[in-house]
Amino acid sequence: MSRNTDKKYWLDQPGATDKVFRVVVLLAILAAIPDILALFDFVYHKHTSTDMEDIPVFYGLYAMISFLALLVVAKTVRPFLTRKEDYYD
Amino acid sequence: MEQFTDIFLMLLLVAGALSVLYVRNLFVATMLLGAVSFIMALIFVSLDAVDVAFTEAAVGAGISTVLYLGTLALVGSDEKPARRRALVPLLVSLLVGTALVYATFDMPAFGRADNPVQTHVAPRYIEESPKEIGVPNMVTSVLASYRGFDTFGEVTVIFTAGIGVLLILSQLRRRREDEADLTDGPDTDTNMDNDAAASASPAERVGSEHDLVPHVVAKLLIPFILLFALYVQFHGDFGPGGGFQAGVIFAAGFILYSLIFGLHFTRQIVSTRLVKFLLALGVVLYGGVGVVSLFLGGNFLDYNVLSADPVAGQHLGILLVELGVGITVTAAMIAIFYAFAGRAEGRGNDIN
Amino acid sequence: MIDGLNPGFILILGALLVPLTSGFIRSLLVLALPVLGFAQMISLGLGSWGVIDMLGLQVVLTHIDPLSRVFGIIFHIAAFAALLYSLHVKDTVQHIATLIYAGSAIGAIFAGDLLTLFVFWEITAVSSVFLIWASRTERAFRSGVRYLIIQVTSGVILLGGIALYVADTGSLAFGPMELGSFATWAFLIAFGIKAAFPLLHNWVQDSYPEATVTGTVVLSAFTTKLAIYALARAFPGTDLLIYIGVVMVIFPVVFATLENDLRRTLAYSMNSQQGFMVIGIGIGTEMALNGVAAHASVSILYTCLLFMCTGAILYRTGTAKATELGSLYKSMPLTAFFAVIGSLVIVAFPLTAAFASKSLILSASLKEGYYFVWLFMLFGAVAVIDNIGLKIPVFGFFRRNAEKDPAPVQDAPAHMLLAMALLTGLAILAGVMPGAFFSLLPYDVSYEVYTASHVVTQLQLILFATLAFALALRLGVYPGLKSAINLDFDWFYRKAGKSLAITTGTLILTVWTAFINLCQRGVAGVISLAVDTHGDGKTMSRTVSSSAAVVAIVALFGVILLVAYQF
Amino acid sequence: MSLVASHAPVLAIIIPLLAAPVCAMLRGTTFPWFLTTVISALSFAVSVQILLTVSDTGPISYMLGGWAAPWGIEYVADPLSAFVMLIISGISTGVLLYARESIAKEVPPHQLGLFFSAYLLALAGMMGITVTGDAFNIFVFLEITSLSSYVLIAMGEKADRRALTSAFQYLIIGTIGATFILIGVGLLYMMTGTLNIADIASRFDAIADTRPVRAAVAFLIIGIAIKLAMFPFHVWLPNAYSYAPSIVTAFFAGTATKVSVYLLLRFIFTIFGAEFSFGVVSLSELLMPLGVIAFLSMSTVAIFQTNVKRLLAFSSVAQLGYMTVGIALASEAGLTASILHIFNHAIVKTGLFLSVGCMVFVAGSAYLKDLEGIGSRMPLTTFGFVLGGLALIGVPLTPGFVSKWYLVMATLERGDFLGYALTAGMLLSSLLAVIYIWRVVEVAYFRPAPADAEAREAPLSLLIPTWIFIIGSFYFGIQTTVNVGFAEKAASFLMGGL
Repeated sequence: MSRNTDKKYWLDQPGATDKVFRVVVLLAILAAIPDILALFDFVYHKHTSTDMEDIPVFYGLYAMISFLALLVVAKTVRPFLTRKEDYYD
Repeated sequence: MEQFTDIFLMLLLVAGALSVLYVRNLFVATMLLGAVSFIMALIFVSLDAVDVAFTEAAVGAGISTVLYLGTLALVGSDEKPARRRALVPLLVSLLVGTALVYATFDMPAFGRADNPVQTHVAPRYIEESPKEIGVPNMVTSVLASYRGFDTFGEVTVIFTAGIGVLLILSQLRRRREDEADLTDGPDTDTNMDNDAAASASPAERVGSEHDLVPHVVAKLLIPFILLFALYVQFHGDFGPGGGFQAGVIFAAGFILYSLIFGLHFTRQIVSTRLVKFLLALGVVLYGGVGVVSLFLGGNFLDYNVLSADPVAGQHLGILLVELGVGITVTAAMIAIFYAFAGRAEGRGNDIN
Repeated sequence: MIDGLNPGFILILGALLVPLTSGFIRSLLVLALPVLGFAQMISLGLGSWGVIDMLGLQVVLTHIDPLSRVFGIIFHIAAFAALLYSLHVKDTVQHIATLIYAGSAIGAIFAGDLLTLFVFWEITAVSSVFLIWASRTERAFRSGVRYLIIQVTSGVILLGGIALYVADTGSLAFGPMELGSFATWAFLIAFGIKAAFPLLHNWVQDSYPEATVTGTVVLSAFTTKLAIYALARAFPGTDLLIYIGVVMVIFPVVFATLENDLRRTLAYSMNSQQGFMVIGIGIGTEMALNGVAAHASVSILYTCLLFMCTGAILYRTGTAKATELGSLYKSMPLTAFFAVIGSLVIVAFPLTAAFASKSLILSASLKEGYYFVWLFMLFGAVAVIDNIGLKIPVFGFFRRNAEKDPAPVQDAPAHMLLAMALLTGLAILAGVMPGAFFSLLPYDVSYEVYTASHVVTQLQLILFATLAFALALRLGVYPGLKSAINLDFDWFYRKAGKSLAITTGTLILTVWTAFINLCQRGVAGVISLAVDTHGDGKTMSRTVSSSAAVVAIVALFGVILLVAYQF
Repeated sequence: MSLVASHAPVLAIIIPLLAAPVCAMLRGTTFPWFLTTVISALSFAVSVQILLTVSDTGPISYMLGGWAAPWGIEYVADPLSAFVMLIISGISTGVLLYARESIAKEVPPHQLGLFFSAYLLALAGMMGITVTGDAFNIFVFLEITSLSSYVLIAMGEKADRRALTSAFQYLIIGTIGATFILIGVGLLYMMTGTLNIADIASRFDAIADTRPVRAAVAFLIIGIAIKLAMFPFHVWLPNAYSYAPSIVTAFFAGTATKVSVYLLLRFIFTIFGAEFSFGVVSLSELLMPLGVIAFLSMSTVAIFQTNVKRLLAFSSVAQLGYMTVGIALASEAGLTASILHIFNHAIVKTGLFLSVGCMVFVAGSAYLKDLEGIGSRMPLTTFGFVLGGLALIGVPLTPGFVSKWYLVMATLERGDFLGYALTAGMLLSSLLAVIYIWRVVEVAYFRPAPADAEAREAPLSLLIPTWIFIIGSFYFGIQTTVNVGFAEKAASFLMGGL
C-alpha cells in the first residue's frame, strides 16, 4: 500500500502524543467531577453498596492504586521469571 | 501268587523305565521302551483289563516302536549330551510329587466292591447291557454304544493326527524337493503318489533286499497277521479286541512288509491317495451310522432304530462303527509311517 | 429438523462431508452447518430427547434447558464467526477439526447425562489438538502433545469420576452436586483443568499462541467456556470456587503485563476473565449465575474478536510480538478499528455488552457481602483495561515502533473483517439493548444496567486506569516489553530442576523441585524397569523356553495343591 | 425343521465334524473353502437356533445314542454354552469369508483340502467342548481341537519357518495341559463313579473334603489355565499367534482361549460350585494376582513388540487377565463382565487380526518396520485397525468400553481397597493399551512410506469381512442389549447353580 506512505498522519506529527496525554488527563478529570459534586448531593445521587464507595473518586483512585500495585509486582517478579525466547527449546 | 506276579512286574516296570532314562543310545532306549510297554500290557492283563492290554501291546510296543525307529533313522541314535543338571526342576518335581502321593492317601482301595466307580454307573452296564445290547463283551458295548460318541471323538482324533502328519510332513518334503531340484519345474504340485513312480531309482534303500531269512519269514507271517487283524476286528463283540487294535495290527502287517521289501512295493498296493481316502472313510462310516440313526427317528448314534429289533440294531451299529474305527486307524498308521519313512528314504538313510 | 437430534451432531456429521467439497461449495457448507445447527436448536425448544437405557443407566443424548441454551446460542455464533474468519484456509484438516470441535462442544453443552458429556468432552480434546498441530512446526507439535495429554487427562479423570459416581448413586444424571465424595472431587478437577484453574492453567498460554491464526480463534471460544458451563451446572454455590476464582483473576494478570506476544497476553487475560465467572459460580445466586452465563457469552465475543485482530496482524506481518509491531493503523485501518471496539468491550465500556455482563457478577458479589472478593475483581478489571484494552490498540496498532515500523501491509481479507464486524455488531447490540440480551439468560432478572452512578463509576475506573497507563508510559516506568519467555507454572513440568539456583532459592520451590525430581526419577525408574523386564527379548516377553514354562506349571500346580489341601 | 430343532445341540457339532473328512478328500482351491464356509454358516445358524430356544425355554438336554444321562453321554445347551457356541461359530464363519484369498497366499493349493479339514475339526472340537455335558467327552474334544490347532499353526511355515517350532512348543505345553485335565477328570471319576457333569456336581459336595478331589481341582485348574494361556502359562501363545497363517490367528484369537475360559467357568461354577471354589479352596487369591499381573505386565510387554501380530497376541494374554479377574471376583457382576468380555474381545480381536492379515497380505510382513506409512498405502485397512484399536483400549461406544465398564462396576461393588486398586490397575492397563496401539498408529500414519512401496488396498474379499467385524464391534458397543443380555443371563444361570 504505497498510498499510505505518502499520506500524512496526525499521530506522526511532533507533539501528538503530548496532546493525546492531555486529552486523557482531561477526560479523567471530567469523569471525577460528578463524584466531587455528589459530595454535595448535586446533579446526581450515587448508589453505593459499601462504605468504601463513599470515598470521593473511589473508582479512579482504586484504578490508579491497582495499576501501581500491578506494576510493582510485575517489575519485582520479572527478574525471576524472564528467560530467553528459546529457553524451552 | 497273583500278588507276587504284580510286584514282580511292577519292579520290572520301574527298572525298565529307569534304564530308559539312563541309556544314552536312543536306539537302545527305544527298544527298552518297547519292553516297558510290554510289561505294562502284562500288568493290564493281570488287572483283568484285557482290552487295554491288547491296545497297549499293539500300539505301545508295536507301532510306536516302529515310528521311533523311523524317526531315529532321520536324526541318528546319539543323544545330545545334557549341558547342565536341572536341579531346580528336579526339586520342584520332587516336592509336587510328594504332594501328589499325599493325595493318594484318601483314594478308595483298589478293586473294592463298594467304591463309587463300582456302585454308581457300572452296575447298570453289567446288568442291563446283555439285554439292551446283547454283546457279550461288555467293554465293547460301553465303548461303542453307551459311550459311542466318545469313541467317535477318538476316531476323529486319530483322523486329525493323520491329516496333521500328511499336511506338515508332505509340505516339508516338498520344500526339500523344491530346493534340491528346481529344474523340475511345475511338476511339484502333486502328492506322494509320485514317490511310488520314482521309487525305481537306485537311491531307494528302504527294505533289506538281500536278507533272505527275513524275506521268507515275513512272507509266511504277514498273511497271518492280516488274518489275525480281521479276527480281532470282527470278534471284538465277543472277546477282547475291536477296531483300534485291529487297525493297528492290520497296519503293522503292511509296515512289516515295507520294512522288509521296501516302501515302493507297499505303495503300489496302498497308494497315498488311497490311504487318505480310507482315513476319511472310517470317520464318515462311523458318523454315517449316527446320521442314519438320526434320520430313522432316533438320536445320534442310537443303534436301536437301525433294525426292527433293537438288539439286532445294536449289533449292526457296533459292527459298522468298529469297522469305521478299524479303517481309520489302519489308514492313519500307514499314513504316519509313510510320512516318516518317506523322509528317511529321501535322505538316503536306511531305516533298518 | 430431525426431532431430538443434538445440534452438535449436525456439525460433527457435516464435517465428514467437507473432504468431498472444495472451493465455493465448501465455503457454503462450512457456513451453513452452524446455521443449521442453530436452527435445529431453536426448533427443538426446551426439553429432553434421545433417552436411552444403556447398561441399566439412563443416557440422555439431547437436553436443552435455559442454562445450556445460552451457551448453545453463543457457541453457534462463535462457530459461525470462526468459520467465516477462516474461509481462506485451504487446509481441509483444519476445517474438519474446527467443525468437529465446535460440534462436540455444542454436543457437550446439550448432553443430558454424564456419559454423553464425557464422550463429547473427549472429542473436543482430540479434535482441537489438530488446530494446534496444523501450524506444522516442531514447537506447535510439542505444545500440542502437551495440550493433548492434559486434555485427555481431564477426560480420564472425568471418566473415573463418572464410574465412582455411578457406583455411589447409581445414576448418570448431570445436575447440581455436593462436593464431598471422591467422584465429585474428580469432576471438579476434570472441569478445573479445562477451565484453566490456577496451577492447572498453563495449557492455555502454552498452546493457544502455537495454534494457527484461525485455530487460536476457534480454540479460545469453546474449551474453557464448556468447562465454565459444566461447573455452573454441577457446582453452583460451592464456596471453594470463589477463592479459586479470586486467585484465577489475580494470578494471570502479572504475566499478562510482562508478556510481549499479544496473543499470549490475550490468553492470560482471558484466563483472568474466566476467574470472574468461576467466582460467579461460587456465589451461586440466580443473579450471579445469570452473570456467569452472560459474561461467558460476552467473553466469547470479545476474546474471539481480539484473537481475530491479533490473528490478522500475525497473518499479514508474520508476528504478533509487541516489540516488532508499530503504526499498523495506517495500513490496517479496519482491523485497528475493530481492535479498538473489541478493547472497549473488554474494558466494559458503557454501551458494550461487557458493561452489562460484568456488572451482574460484581453486583451479585456485593449483594452477598463478598467485599474483598469484589475488590479483587475490581483489581482484575483494572488489569484487563491496561493489559488488553490499552496494550493491544497501543502496542499493536498505534504506537510507533522504537526502532523501525514494519513494512506496510494490506488490511485483513474481507471475510476476516466480516467476521470481526459480526462479533463487533453483536457486542454493541447486546450492550445497547441489555433487556433483550438478559431475556436469554437462565433466570429472570430485574437488573437496571444503565444507572447514572454505574456509568460514572465505570467511566472513572476506565479513564483513571488509562491515565495511569499513560503516566507510566510517559514516566518510563512501564515495564519495557522484551522478546522473552516468562516462566509460569508450566516451568514445573517443562523445566523442573534444571536451574534451581538461578530461579529462586525459596524453600517451597526447592521442595517442589525435589518432589518433582523424585517423581521424575521414580517415573524414569519405573519406565527403565519396565524396559529392562518387559522389553523385547527381556524376561517377561521371553517365550522360547518350554522347559521354564513346564517348571512354572509344575510349581504353580504345587501351590494350588497346597492351597487346596488347607493343611 | 423339526429334525433340526430336536437334534440342534448335536447338529452344531456333527455338521462340521462330518464335513471334515469329506473336505479332506476334496481337491482344488475354491471348493474346500466354499464347503467349509457353508458348513460353518450352517453350524452358526444352528447355534442361533439353540440360543433362541435356550433363552425361551431353558436348557436343552440331548441324549447321545439314546442312552439316559449318567450312562450315556449327554449334551447340555444352557445359556452359557449356547452363548459361547454362538461366538465360536460366528467368528469362524466371519473369518472364513475372509479366508479364500488370504489362505491361498499362505498355504500351497494342493493342501487346501486338508487344511480346511483341520479347520473344520478345530471348529467342531471347540463347539463340542462347549456343549457337552460329559467330563470325559470334554477331553476328547479338547484333543481334537488341540491336534488340529497344532497343525493349523504349523501351516504358517511357508511364510516363516518359526511356525513349526512354535507349533511344537504349543504341542508340548498343550499336551501337558490336556494331560492334567485328563488326570483331573480321572480323579473325579474315581471319587464319584460318574463322568456326567451334572451328576458329578450333585455328588461333589459329599466328597469335596477328600484329598484326591483337592488334587483333581489343582490338576483341572492348572490344565485349563495352560489352555487358557493364563499368565504365566502363556508362553506358547505369542509365538503361535505370530507365525500362524492370518486366518488361523484370527480364528483362534477369537475362539480358542475363550473356550478355555468357558471351561474354567464350567468347572468352577457348575462342578465345584462357587462356594467351594472361592470359600473352601480360595481360588480367588490365586486367580486374582495372576489376572492382574497378566493385564499389567503383558500390556507392557506388548508395547515393546516389533511385530504387530505378536503385539496383539500379548494384548490377548492381557485381555484374558481381565476375564480371569472377573471370575476371581466371585460375584455375579464380575462373572457378567467376564462372559461379556469373552464376546466383546472375540469380535474386536478377530477384527484386529483380520486387518493385520490384510497388511500382511499386501506388505508381506507384520513387522512394524515394514509397515511404515501403511496408513496412506492402505487407508481402509489401517483405519479399520485404528477403530479396532480404539475398541481394544475401551473407548466409549465400543464393546471394549462396555465390558471394562462392567468390570469396573464389579470391582467397585466390593467397596474395599482392593476394589479401588483393581480399578486403578485396569485404568493403567487401558493407558498401556493406548500406548501400544499408538505405536502402530504412529508407524502407520506418521512415518513416510518407503519410496518403492506400492499403494494398494487389500482386495475386497479381505476388506469386507474385516470391516464386518469392525462395524460389528461398534454395533455391539452401542446397541448392548444383545450381548449384555445374554451375558447377564448366563452369569445368573451360573451363579444360581445348575
